[in-house]
Amino acid sequence: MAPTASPKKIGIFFSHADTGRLDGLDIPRIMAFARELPDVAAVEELDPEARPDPKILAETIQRLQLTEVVIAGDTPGGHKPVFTRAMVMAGGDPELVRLASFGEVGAATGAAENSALAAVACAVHGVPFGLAVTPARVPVHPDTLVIGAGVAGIETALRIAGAGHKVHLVERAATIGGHMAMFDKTFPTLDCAACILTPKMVAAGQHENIDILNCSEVQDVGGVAGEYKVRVLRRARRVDPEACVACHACRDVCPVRVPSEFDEGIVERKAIYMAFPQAIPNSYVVDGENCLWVKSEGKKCGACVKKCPKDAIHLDEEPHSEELTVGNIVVATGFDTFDAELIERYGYGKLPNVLTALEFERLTNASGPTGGRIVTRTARRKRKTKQEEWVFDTEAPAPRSVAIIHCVGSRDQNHNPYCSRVCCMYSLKFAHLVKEKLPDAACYQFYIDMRAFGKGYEEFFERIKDEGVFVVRGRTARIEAGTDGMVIRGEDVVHDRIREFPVDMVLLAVGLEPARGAQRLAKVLDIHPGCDGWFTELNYNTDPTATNRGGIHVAGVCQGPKDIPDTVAQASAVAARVLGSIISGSVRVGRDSVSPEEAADTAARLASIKTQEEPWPSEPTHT
Amino acid sequence: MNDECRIGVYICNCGTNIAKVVNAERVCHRVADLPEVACARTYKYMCSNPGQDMITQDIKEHGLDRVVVAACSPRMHEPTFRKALEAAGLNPFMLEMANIREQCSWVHDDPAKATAKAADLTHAAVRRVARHQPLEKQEAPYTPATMVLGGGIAGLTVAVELADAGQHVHLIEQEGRLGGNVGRVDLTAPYLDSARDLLAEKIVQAETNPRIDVHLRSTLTDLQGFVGNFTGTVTHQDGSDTEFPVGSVVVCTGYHEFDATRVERLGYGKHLDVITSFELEQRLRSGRLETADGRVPRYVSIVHCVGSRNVKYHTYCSRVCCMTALKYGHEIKSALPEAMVTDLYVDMLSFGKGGEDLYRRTSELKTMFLMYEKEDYPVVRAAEAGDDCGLLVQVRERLSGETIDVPADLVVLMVGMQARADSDQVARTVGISQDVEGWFIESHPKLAPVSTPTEGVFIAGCCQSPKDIPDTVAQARAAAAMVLGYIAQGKVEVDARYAQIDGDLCSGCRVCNELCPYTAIAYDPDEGRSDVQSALCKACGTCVAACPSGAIAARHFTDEQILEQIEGVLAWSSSQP
Amino acid sequence: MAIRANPHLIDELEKYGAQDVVKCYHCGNCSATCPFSGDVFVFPRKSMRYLQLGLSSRLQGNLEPWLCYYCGECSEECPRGAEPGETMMSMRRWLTARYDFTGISGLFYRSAKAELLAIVLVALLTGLGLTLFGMAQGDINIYDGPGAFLPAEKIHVFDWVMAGVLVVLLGINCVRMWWYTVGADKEVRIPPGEYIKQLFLVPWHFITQHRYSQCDRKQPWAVHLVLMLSYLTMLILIMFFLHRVQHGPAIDWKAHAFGYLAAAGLVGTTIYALAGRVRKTWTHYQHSHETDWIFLVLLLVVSVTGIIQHVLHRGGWTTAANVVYIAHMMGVVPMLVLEVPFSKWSHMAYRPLAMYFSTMREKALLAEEETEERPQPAAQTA
Amino acid sequence: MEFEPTIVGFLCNWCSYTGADLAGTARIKHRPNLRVIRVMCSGRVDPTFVMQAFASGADGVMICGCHPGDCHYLEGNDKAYRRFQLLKRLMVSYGIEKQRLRLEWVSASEGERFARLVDTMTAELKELGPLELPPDLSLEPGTHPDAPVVREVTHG
Repeated sequence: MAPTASPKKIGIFFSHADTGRLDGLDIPRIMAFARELPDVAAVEELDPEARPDPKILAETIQRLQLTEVVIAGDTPGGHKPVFTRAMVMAGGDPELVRLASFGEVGAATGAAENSALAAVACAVHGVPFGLAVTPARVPVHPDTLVIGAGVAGIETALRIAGAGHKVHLVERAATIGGHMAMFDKTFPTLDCAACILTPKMVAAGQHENIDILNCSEVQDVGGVAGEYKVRVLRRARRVDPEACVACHACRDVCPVRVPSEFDEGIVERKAIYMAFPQAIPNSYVVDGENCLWVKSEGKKCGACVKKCPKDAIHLDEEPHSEELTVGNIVVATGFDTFDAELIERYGYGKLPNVLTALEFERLTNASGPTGGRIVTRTARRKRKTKQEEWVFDTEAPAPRSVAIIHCVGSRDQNHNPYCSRVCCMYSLKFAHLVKEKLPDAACYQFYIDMRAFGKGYEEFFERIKDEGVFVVRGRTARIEAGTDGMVIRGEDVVHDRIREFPVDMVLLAVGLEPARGAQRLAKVLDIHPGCDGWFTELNYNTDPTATNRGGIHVAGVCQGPKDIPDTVAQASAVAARVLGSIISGSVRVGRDSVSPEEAADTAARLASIKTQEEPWPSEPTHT
Repeated sequence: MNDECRIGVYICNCGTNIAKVVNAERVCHRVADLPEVACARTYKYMCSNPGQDMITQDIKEHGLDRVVVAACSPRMHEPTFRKALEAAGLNPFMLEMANIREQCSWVHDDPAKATAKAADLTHAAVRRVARHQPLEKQEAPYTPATMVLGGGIAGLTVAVELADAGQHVHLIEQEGRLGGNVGRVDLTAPYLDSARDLLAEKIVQAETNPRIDVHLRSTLTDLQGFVGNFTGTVTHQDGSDTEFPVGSVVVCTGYHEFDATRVERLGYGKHLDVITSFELEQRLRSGRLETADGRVPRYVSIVHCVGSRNVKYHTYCSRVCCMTALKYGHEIKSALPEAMVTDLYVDMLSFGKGGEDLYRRTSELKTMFLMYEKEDYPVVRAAEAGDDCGLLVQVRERLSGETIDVPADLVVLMVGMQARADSDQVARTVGISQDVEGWFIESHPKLAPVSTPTEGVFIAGCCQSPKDIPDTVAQARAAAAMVLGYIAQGKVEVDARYAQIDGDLCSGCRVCNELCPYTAIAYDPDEGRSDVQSALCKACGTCVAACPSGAIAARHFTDEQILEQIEGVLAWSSSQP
Repeated sequence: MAIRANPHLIDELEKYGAQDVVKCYHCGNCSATCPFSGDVFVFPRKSMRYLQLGLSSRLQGNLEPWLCYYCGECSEECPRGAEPGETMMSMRRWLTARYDFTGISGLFYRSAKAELLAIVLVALLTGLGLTLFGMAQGDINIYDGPGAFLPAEKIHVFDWVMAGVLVVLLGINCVRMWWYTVGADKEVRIPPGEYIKQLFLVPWHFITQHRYSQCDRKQPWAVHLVLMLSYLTMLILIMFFLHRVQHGPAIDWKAHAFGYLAAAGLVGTTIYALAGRVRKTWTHYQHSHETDWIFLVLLLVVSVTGIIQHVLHRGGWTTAANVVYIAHMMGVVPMLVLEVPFSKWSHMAYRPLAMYFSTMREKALLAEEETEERPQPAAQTA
Repeated sequence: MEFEPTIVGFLCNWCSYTGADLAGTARIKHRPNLRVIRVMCSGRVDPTFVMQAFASGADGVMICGCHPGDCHYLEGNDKAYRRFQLLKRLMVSYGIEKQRLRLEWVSASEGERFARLVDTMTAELKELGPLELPPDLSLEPGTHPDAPVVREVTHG
């Protein structure tokens, strides 16, 4: 240690945050470790119940003659202001109050306890964690695996492939594109999603460095950082994408009709189908669950095989798994939407004209079932079974009034406590589309807080209001079937009124949830899913795309809800990390491998060579 | 008409997709008679391997020098057939496709008419391909060094990211220190991590990394050249200039905070105890959270959207203020357990990860939230004698419909972000554009959020629009990714399809200079004519169409080629088959 | 004129049981969920707002808490767990304290100790008083008739005196309630005629608790109705038919049938409520304020001692009957003297009055709005 | 036999040509009278192309580009629009009905719209009948010696 004028006396205070995320940590062990560190004069625990009182703390600091204070805990920052004040009251230097934030260094679980120890050591020496804790670099395999081929996955893949490196793009579905392919327009510029995405999809499909593994899922991951061995399950497509020329002969003869996932079930598809005309690979695929031939093990049907002019259909194709070796893995599994049926009072599933956001995206899409006409669902008798079904008929009457309800399943402790970040804006987009296509229709927005935060978003909100959309600040309570259409009841908070009026169509701005299987994937990859199921980034601020494992990155919504621009930015950000590692030929191993002792030594060394002026900038004189 | 050329025409049946409606044989016969056509064939699936082999074979055997494929949309299989040509040692640009599936057989019922149309399209393709020239993909070297403007969190991230990948970076900072606005913040929302530590980490990394040259008190005064081959002139404090050859420039010039004095009602500058968020940060950090006369405040009032979401000042939302305000709620309660915190907001934009949770926890600390109408700012006035507070904030509270006096000893104004005063200067220097609010405009918000119309110039962080630290870092990394993309290739590929100016024909009228959205055309006053910087050209052809003297040619979309095509589609249309 | 926000009101209401009101972010879900909030009275959100901002003056004039019967749906659907139902409950407690001119009510609600102490005190006094009085009167072994230890006729005089005192106390509080909620309000003028026309509402709602029956859930209303009617029956029997229920040993079925039914009703409902609060069966049983427990326990004690005393009396164990009677009265007197004017029971007056006032208020407001017709949502929100 | 007009269509590569392809993949039937010529951007369409098309026998010309604001090249479609206005006046001066030239915005997802446009224009031209060329334009193919010079209105 560099000799200092007055003897250093450091006090360490452990705070139990209300989050309860520290349960996994062995606090006594950490405290014991802290006592052994140089210049540590006192190690105390703060009362989790009471809010610390500055006067008492000041007395403590004086009693123990502390010159420096370290607050350790899950989110110790919550106590920094009071300690800083106490320090001043005790005549100390406020700059010498430091944090050892376990949450920040991902030490929420027992597995990462070493990070917690290291964090304490770094704080004691006054050296930022990131400087002292630098996991070793290991050689990296130049290939990359991208899991999930939505806009995030495609963007990352294109960036890396564009730089001349191999990318395996694994997608669960039969086509790449993800949710964005389903959208009609994108906010706030209102340019069509297809125009933006399809070129990217085609580029990805034709890129010699991108190997698309559709109908595939990552089964398990072995190996070590820098060289992961990934086993990918390739489910049977039953149609050879190379041979298929996307003529629809097979589709026409297929007798099975099932709701189309791509169209959110508002139209039907066959058991042999192509999700949408621009699907990549541009080839048909057989849905094994519903194909008669597959279900009857070859006893029934098989009409498509006979019809196919290119003999591209092999109904007997078996799934197989493939072994890949990659240096970096990018997780871009995106999201699924909240199941609106969980909120009974909105009547989704019972009232035919209560639609979810994605259903409306399909309905209003120029390539959707009604060619983009916004119509109400009408009843129709099924030809065969004679039973009634509700369908979107191009000739059906357009809704005279549309209500859009925000925060469905979001910001609600009974469902998802978090904000889904995109709903406000896409709701405004919907309002615009309604007004554009049905100028006479009344359109209502029921919102809690209008979160128009991005570039041009607030302006878009103003524009929507100018277009004559009624924005009601208040959450709708219930939707019930009325004499003609439905009756919606909600409070108009700012006008202190209950609004109860008939509407023809209700759009539920359903929130986002981690994609199905994200938890499983987290286990397979051994990365942390956060409390809400979104993958935990290595550092909220400085490392929003890395994870606790070296060479494994997260991109896009699977890390937390975000809109397309932010997703694309993050996706490219990941590419930077991957390319960086490939170019430099090495990748850092995960932070779970931190050795606290090592970290302590490094911190001590850095502290001693640290220049006299404080490492962080002081308050600027300008502005 | 070029009679020397030997063209092979291949008409695809695409199973029955084309043949069902279009009589491929007939089309084949008609084009076969054309003088420049050496051979014409039909096949079930041209795209299939046998189909492609057929082409390569013919090229070798019949010595074809040009190929027409009448099949599906070029958007689908042009790359496929270009490969086939290359395989046979032909320049890939000697191919032309006629789209007789998507735009013919699939959309028409009448076989006769469809066949006629298919023939026209194929004929046009033949006429066009006859005028094709072999084109070579152009390449320019890429200088691996990168220039980063601005030493804030965005700039630091870009620099460290690139340096970690082993690349050289020139980090240009106007001020005498690195860190930018984050350096004025103590804790970050929502987890109250130490902003000082995260910044210290980056700064030390930047200062100690030999690959990063930090130039403090310096500004970029001139930028010449094009992607991969820029020369940036940096002027230092002492007036001296240095020139740096760089491949790319990343602009991370950040923001200024809104000047709160502009909103009179809030009394900033009038009442000493009305302070800005940055001033509060300073007081929190120095452990002296006191009023001007050194009292411990009992009531602290936070006002959101100061200068934001307001037509008079800035229409946009500054994106970070709400979260920061909630963070202050916590910090103030921590420093002053006795104090009552009131929070005057318009909409609570706690949207990020952990945001809603922070909002909930702040409410549970008994922060009093009052909602005011957008643009209807509260009025701050001195309290009457005998009041237990120094100031009163009068607000028309929307959730109760009442006009409320909020007691306050300290009023904190959440000042929004605005474009830096000198941003237009930066924009001019590096050749990028700004929106009405002065933020730099990205090429495309979704396709290319960090690129600009000037290739090789990227923007990241708050200079593009307000954003919080994670989003800034993500964008900075995205910019780094773009740069690394170039570096990985070591060269910039210039699309073979670009505009060329015939110096002899150019009258120097400079119409094209103004038109080019990529400023790829420069006027050379000495020569008295304009010239296209091929590396910058995106081959839209707007200039070509505009050139009054027809001096500009769009390679692979030349006037001749298109005129031939026009001739071609019309030649037979008068005579119905 | 601006009203001064008072950040401390929340702390005060916490003592009355409002724990989670700070969590509310005013999505308006509760108000829209409540079948009772309509054109004029929109609640509970608005009341919660007054509380959050500490607008005591507004809250004091607020009739809404009395219009809520705590079916609990709002609390169940609240996205923030702000417990609107419980908050309304606490506001009723707070209002009760506000209406009470003596300030005793507030004291009781804020500290259970104080209330318990008072109860014990009054109980002891009653016990002592009755014993001494009995001693002076006659023989502890004689229940009634000549030389009875506590002759019914004489006790009955006490009953009437006590009743009178209670009516006066409660009456004054009711007037205060009127003043806060209707009288002081200059904006809404209620024509005097209305007071007569709507007066019937008070007994009507008192007897039927009609509004309570309008809740989506009927059971809580049923339970409450039984409890109330049983209690009322007892009151009437004792006040007006004492001679028929007192004299024995023969059982006068015409009177006693009512008595037994009422007794059963009281014990049944009280136990149901207690069990419910222990097991937190209903949303409105989730949170229990001290006063809720005291009230129920007291009621149970009174009912049970009453029954025992009756059995002993009819069984001819006169001495025991007299002793238990004193015990019984030690429960009855504090219950009536303390609970009726100052605590939970006062709502038997406030609720029907609230119905009465609110109906008149609503009519008046709507009448006003007829004149300056109400703006449409479009006009307001666009 | 009935007159079948021939229309030359200049479609921008990024939106309109893709939209036309979508019409195909979605099998949206329309009139076979359009002959499509692919250009990188509607801004590329040189007035001489249009005049040439008329000169060599087209009865109509349709230029399709990205919707305003969507242009792949930022503002090419704006340029096209301004030229289109000039062209119209020019055509009229040559005695060509202005209905014979159309500028339409077709996005990559508007296959349906594209098909309907072709139908409507075909129908209109049938009404109008074959194009009677003014003598001074009916020269042999190739650019006209005194072909009109259309001055570009520079941006801003």
